[in-house]
Amino acid sequence: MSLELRAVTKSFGALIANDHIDLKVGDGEIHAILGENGAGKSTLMNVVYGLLQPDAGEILVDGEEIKISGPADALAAGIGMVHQHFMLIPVFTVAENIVLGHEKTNKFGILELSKAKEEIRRVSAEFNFDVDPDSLVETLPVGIQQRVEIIRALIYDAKVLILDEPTAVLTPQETDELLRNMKILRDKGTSIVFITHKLREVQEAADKITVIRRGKVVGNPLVTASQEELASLMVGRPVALDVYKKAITPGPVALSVKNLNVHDITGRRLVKNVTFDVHEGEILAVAGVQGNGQSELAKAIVGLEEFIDGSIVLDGKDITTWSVHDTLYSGIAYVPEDREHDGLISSFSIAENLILDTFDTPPYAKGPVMSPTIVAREAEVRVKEFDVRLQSVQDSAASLSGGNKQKVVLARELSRPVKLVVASQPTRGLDVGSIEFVHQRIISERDSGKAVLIFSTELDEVTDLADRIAVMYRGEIIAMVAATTSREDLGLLMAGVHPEGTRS
Amino acid sequence: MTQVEVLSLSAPERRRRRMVVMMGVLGVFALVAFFIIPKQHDKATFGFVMDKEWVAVHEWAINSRHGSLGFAILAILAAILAYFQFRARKTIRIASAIFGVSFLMSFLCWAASGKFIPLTGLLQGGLLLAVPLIYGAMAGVLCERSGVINIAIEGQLLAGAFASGVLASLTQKTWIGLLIAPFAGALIAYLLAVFAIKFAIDQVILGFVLNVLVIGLTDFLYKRLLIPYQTTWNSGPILSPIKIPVLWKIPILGPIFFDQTIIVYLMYAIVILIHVGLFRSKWGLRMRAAGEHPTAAESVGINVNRTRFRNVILAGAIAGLGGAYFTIGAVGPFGKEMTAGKGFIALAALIFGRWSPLGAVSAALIFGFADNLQGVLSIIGTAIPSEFMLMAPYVATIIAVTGFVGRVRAPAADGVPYKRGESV
Amino acid sequence: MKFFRKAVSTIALPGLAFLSALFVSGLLIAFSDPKVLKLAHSPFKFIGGAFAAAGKAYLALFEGAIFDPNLAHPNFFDGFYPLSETLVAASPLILTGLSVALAFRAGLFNIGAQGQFIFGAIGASVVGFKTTMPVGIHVIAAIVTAMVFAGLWGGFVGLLKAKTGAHEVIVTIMLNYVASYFLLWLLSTTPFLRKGRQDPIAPPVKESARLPHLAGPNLRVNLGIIIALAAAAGVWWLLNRSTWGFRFRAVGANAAAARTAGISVPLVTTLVMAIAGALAGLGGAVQILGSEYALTAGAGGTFGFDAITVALLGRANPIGTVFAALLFGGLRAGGLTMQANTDTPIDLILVIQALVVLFIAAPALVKAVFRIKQLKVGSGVVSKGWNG
Amino acid sequence: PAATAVKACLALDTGGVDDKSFNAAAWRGAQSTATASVTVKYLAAQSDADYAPNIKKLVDEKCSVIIGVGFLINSAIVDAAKANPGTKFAIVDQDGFDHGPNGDQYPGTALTNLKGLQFATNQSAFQAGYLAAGFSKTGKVATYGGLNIPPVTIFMDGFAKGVAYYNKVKGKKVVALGWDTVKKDGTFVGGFSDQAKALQISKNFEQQGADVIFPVAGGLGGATAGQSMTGHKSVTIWVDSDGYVQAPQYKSVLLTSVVKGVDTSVAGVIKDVAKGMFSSTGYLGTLANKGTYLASYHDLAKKVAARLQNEVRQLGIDIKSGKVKVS
Ligand SMILES: Nc1ncnc2c1ncn2[C@@H]1O[C@H](COP(=O)(O)OP(=O)(O)OP(=O)(O)O)[C@@H](O)[C@H]1O
Ligand SMILES: Nc1ncnc2c1ncn2[C@@H]1O[C@H](COP(=O)(O)OP(=O)(O)OP(=O)(O)O)[C@@H](O)[C@H]1O
Ligand SMILES: [Mg+2]
Ligand SMILES: [Mg+2]
Repeated sequence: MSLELRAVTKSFGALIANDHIDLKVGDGEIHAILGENGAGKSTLMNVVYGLLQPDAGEILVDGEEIKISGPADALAAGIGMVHQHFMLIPVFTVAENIVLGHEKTNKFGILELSKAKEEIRRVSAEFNFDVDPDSLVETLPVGIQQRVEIIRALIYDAKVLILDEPTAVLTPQETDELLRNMKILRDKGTSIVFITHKLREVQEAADKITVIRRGKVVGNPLVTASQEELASLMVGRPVALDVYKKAITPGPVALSVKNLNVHDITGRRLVKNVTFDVHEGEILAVAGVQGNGQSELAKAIVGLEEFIDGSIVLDGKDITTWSVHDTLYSGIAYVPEDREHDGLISSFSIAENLILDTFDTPPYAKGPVMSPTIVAREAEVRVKEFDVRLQSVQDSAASLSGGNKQKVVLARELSRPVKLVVASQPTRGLDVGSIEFVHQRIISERDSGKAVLIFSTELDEVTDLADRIAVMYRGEIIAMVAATTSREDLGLLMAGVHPEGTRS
Repeated sequence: MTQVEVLSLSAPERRRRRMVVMMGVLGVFALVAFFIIPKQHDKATFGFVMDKEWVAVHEWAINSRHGSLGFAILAILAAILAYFQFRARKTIRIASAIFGVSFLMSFLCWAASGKFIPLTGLLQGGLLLAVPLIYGAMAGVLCERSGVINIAIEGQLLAGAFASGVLASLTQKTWIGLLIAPFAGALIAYLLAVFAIKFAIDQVILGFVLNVLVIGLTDFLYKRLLIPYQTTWNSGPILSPIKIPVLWKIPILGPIFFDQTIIVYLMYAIVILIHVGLFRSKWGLRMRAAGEHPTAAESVGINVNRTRFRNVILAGAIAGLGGAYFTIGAVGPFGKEMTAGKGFIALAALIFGRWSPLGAVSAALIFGFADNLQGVLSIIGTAIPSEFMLMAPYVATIIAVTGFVGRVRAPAADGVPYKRGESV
Repeated sequence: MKFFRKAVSTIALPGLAFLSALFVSGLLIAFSDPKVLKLAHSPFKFIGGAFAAAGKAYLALFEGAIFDPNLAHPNFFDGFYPLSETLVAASPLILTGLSVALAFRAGLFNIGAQGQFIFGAIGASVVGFKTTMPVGIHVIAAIVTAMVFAGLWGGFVGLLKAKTGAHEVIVTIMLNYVASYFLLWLLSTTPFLRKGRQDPIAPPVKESARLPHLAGPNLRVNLGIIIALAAAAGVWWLLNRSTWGFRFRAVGANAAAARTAGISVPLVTTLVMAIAGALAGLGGAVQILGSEYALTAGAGGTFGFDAITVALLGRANPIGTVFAALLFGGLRAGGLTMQANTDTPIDLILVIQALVVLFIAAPALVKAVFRIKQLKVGSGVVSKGWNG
Repeated sequence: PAATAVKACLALDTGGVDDKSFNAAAWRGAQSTATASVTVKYLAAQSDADYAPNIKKLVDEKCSVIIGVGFLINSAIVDAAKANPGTKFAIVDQDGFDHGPNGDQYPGTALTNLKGLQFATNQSAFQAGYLAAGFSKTGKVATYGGLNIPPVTIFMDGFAKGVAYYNKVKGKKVVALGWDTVKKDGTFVGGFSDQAKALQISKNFEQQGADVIFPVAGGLGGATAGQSMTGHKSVTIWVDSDGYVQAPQYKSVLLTSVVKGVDTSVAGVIKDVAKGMFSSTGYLGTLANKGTYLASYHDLAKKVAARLQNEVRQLGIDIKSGKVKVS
């Protein structure tokens, strides 16, 4: 089935998110859409899926114009979508989520889930997904949640499948798996719209490419185009994709973690006996598949985990039992993994978000009295420095696109005088231009003698940034390896397998 | 226990541990307060028979000290049993049930020293006082599970009470009152739905305003119509209790549950239907989806606002039916503001019960029982001032919420209007 | 042009809302008036009668809330007696409204202003009639006691929530009942009984503890309104210009992010409820020391419940709350005159109040009724549901 | 000579004109005086804060006499009476004395334009208690109130003491449930609107074996009478007014009523004003002046033994003469 958009336009107030966009997705092709953060990709797809109503333009399926006034129409037309922000109900089981909207019931109106569960198991097996239809969605790692979304689209026989940044939360293995599955689907005749910021994936899977910049289509490069070409087309300027890192000698130990255990409220031990040091002027990257205890380890260091034992020493001070406030003030910058939920207050202004953990210190406050003028003035400086794209620092953080939100968090955390930077998934969901910027910032922190602890599921990021790499698997650090370790070996370690010569 | 062991308790296990500790403390308290300290003792008499049940154990008399001691020991044993079950990582339901009954009996033996307590009647009364709360809470479940906050339960109950009282009076037929009550509740709910869903007014303001509106209108009509023309407009009949064959003869349980009016039987049905429907039916799945994550629901083709609209109206109908309890189900004529804040207690029961039907029912029953118990105790006489006795059900609710329930989570999108095409 | 638009949406919408409410209420008034209904046989007379009845009622509303020409001679100034009454009715409402609004901004739903108000009234009354102090100090002591009593009562709710997670809505609903029964009991104890009497009315507070009148002995308007306005300014400053307000708002807007940024959510919860309690208690003090003087079982009135509507109508912001409370105060004061001067029953006044609130709270409704397309309306939603 | 127009105005308390208790009775009394030259009106209050403004409105309207209904209105009435010596005032359920600015001067000073209307309802309630004790087959009778406040508990206290007096005279052990004369506390609904609760309290009394119930809770009495009608286990004694007239739907179960003559006394004040005979001397309604009395047994008369009827009548005479002390 083919999908065609003609002059689709959508604006939010003064902002034109989609400006006369034309797009043609042929039968059985994987069509990649590239663009900076905030370029309007998700908006466009939400219009196609009926979640947003376009201001103007036409949508054609198999050459015929159709009216999509809601997702129901899109589904009926054979359009399925896996959203950037998952459309799953956390308190439902996988099966309940999948049958929702297409429920089968017995004659008493009671749900019949057995058929659906069977289907889920079948599709899950076919694509090697390992999804249990009875598990509660909120307990699943994001990677699995994503598979649930894909299963849903497949079960309902989408002829056009829209995938909005599906790989942002996947591990390398999972990503490879997904790309392989996409090709299988394409070969069966499904058309796929594929949005991603990872150029490698585009080159590997896409048949056609459309690049969007500031709401307009700026080109349809060939899939043979180099990553540099694609990147500069997206951003509108040349981008350096390789990270330049000068060698420096690490200083004394800044952070020392010993025998750290973290439990969750249900008593499960998520971090097991973890011991490691981070030196000044060193980047330690913790690699691992999502859900192996990295998030909890990061939170434990900052003081956000309630049930911990072991010891965490920063600069000679035992901060194990300190409150979050005290650890942050003792010199830790913390970039949380979930910026929407933990990193920002979306109804607060951008300026206020930039002082979320420094609001009660000079120059923002004298005693209990805050100074809005100074807050705004400093905000202007920060957003310039970190190249945050916005209309006004007094706008709410909710108005920012994903990439710019992350820049706000980084701008806040990296402009404090600290000894240690703890960053979880610092570039998740960012476009190439922003990644370049963030990586440079992190390296300059290290160069200025700070200790940096990065948690990332992104192998490229890990190898690009790290001076040393720790690999976490099921709550334990199973290996501490050199930065030169190969992608393949890291991949194996992350799966819990020790390749030759990596045992530490 | 070492620290690590403590840490590895799951949330339900933590709650269980808290309950075991509470049981132990309360068991010892019972022993001290009801046996050791009191010096006087007399015969405590308990009555069981309400009607012609099968086994006619009419009365049971026991020396109050013996009774308090015996039941306190039983309570402590139950606490010990609970501890071992907790250690063995089993549920402690049975032990806590035994504990609850024993503690209560230990208390009652002390309180009824030289007095008579009709035990069956005490429980039956507790159930009856809970009836409007349960209806109100069920209305809350439907409304809030679908995403609309229902502060207007009070108004819906009152509207139901008014309509059923007046119509039953005009026609002198209870069934007409019963029939009309849901419509009155639904009418208020319709206003709630139109303003909350279509015009996206703040649902909390709306709820309060609707309550004031219903109170104002019914007060006005009461004064202008029901008082002057009392014999035609406000002399409604009362539903007679229906004995369910066989079941009503079961000792104790029979009179409590199966010798009731149709309103109570409908309540059983509604609770069961909502409980099953909410978690196991298409209707419930869609309702919960609309209340948890409307965009996700919309993204699979569900019309969120229509789903909400229908469930809000249905909720109002249920509350309206519950309102009929006040008039045709209890006293007949309508009385000014006769719901007396029950809608707000129902709201609290809803939250207390974590927005689940059975949870809300338990909360309402606890409240109803505590309320009736204080009433009975004030009749047989206590040393506590009546004002403090009247506080008892409210205080009991606070203790239960803080001691046994803890943090609750509302449906994620409860109270958030949904406008399609505006948010993703 | 932009200015014009803004002016239209800030003035026109509430204005139209008010007119709509008056129209609907006018129908009610007309149809509830037996004299008008008697005219039903002749449509013209009927419509005329309806207009006359509604007009008379609204004139009374105005005369009861703002200015009454009948009272204006010999002394013109006395014509403002109704305005003074409006301010007297509004003062405690401003304070309880601020209590609810502040809690709202911190993500807490304070249904307990009623109970907190009662404890404030108790505190003010006890100090007011039991103790003897110099003028000035006595008032301050009574007010401080009221705020401490009510602050503890409110803070207790916050503490319970912080420590056990008990939902503040349940706890405050229950505590309201507890507070009113406690008050009833207190009023039956010897220290609270007037000499020789058994009625549940405490002795009146001494002259030295009363809030001074602002406009002579004939008008009841007193320092309470100044205290209320100062409190509104204080809450505005606290929320918008202080570090504590930043913490409160952060927790209210996104508790997870606030926690991640090192803000102690339990501390904020407890503190906010304590401050909210103190504000409502201040309302109780103003009521007792400013206009009622003696504590009765019904001293709480419905100030705590109206406060919720007032706060939300004021969009949970201190300035809006002041205006909403003034509106309510005007409706209350005017409502009494409406009852006195026309045959409008007092219950209908409740209905009219509800309608006014409904229309004002629903910009979208007014837009739909008047088919105004181009006006941009804000969302009608202030509260954030049970999860804060 | 043409009578000068009299405007009689009532300031009601928050119970409102439809409280089926003293507010309703006062308004009934006032309406009964309405003639061509006497107009009557009332203002109801939504909260305690409304009393003073309402009374000021009545003063501004130049009412000839303003009657405050309910003890809560006392201080507002006293203040108004002091400020408006030209207007006549009366207050129900209070002495109407000026107790000084701090309210602690006892006895207070009488005001020449303010009349207190009080009722020794314990006298008739005492008779009712005696009657109930004599009428009871089970040896248990009961009373309950809306709130623990004097205008309510004075009935309950008189009732319980009447039962005790019966026991003393007859050497019986009839139990009066719901009021403890020593602790001065008992069973209360907690307000005047919760019908379901009142019903449940009545059922609880019946389960304790009470067969005569005396509710002192305004309109809530209907709940008890309704239970008497459906349960056939008890009879009800009505309060405030003659229930046989005011709540005829329950007449088959009303043993009698303990009448508080708010209506007649209010009517009396208005008529005095109309005749120019207003006096500020306080009024105390007693059995002697029919300001309170036990109503007729009406339909249940044949169920009350003639001897008991005679004893109750004699008891009334003895109370009037002071031979029997009721408190
Ligand atoms: N509901 C909305 N209201 C207002 N502005 C919006 C809304 N949704 C998106 N925008 C704005 O529209 C622009 C396009 O956003 P969109 O989410 O489509 O970007 P994107 O290309 O998907 O970016 P990313 O790669 O970060 O996901 C952004 O500037 C964003 O801030
Ligand atoms: N005044 C009303 N009376 C009855 N039902 C109403 C009313 N207004 C809205 N509804 C119900 O609420 C639902 C949502 O209304 P609305 O018109 O805002 O949604 P919509 O997106 O246009 O829905 P639809 O898909 O039906 O066109 C409607 O489908 C209808 O069932
Ligand atoms: Mg996007
Ligand atoms: Mg439509």
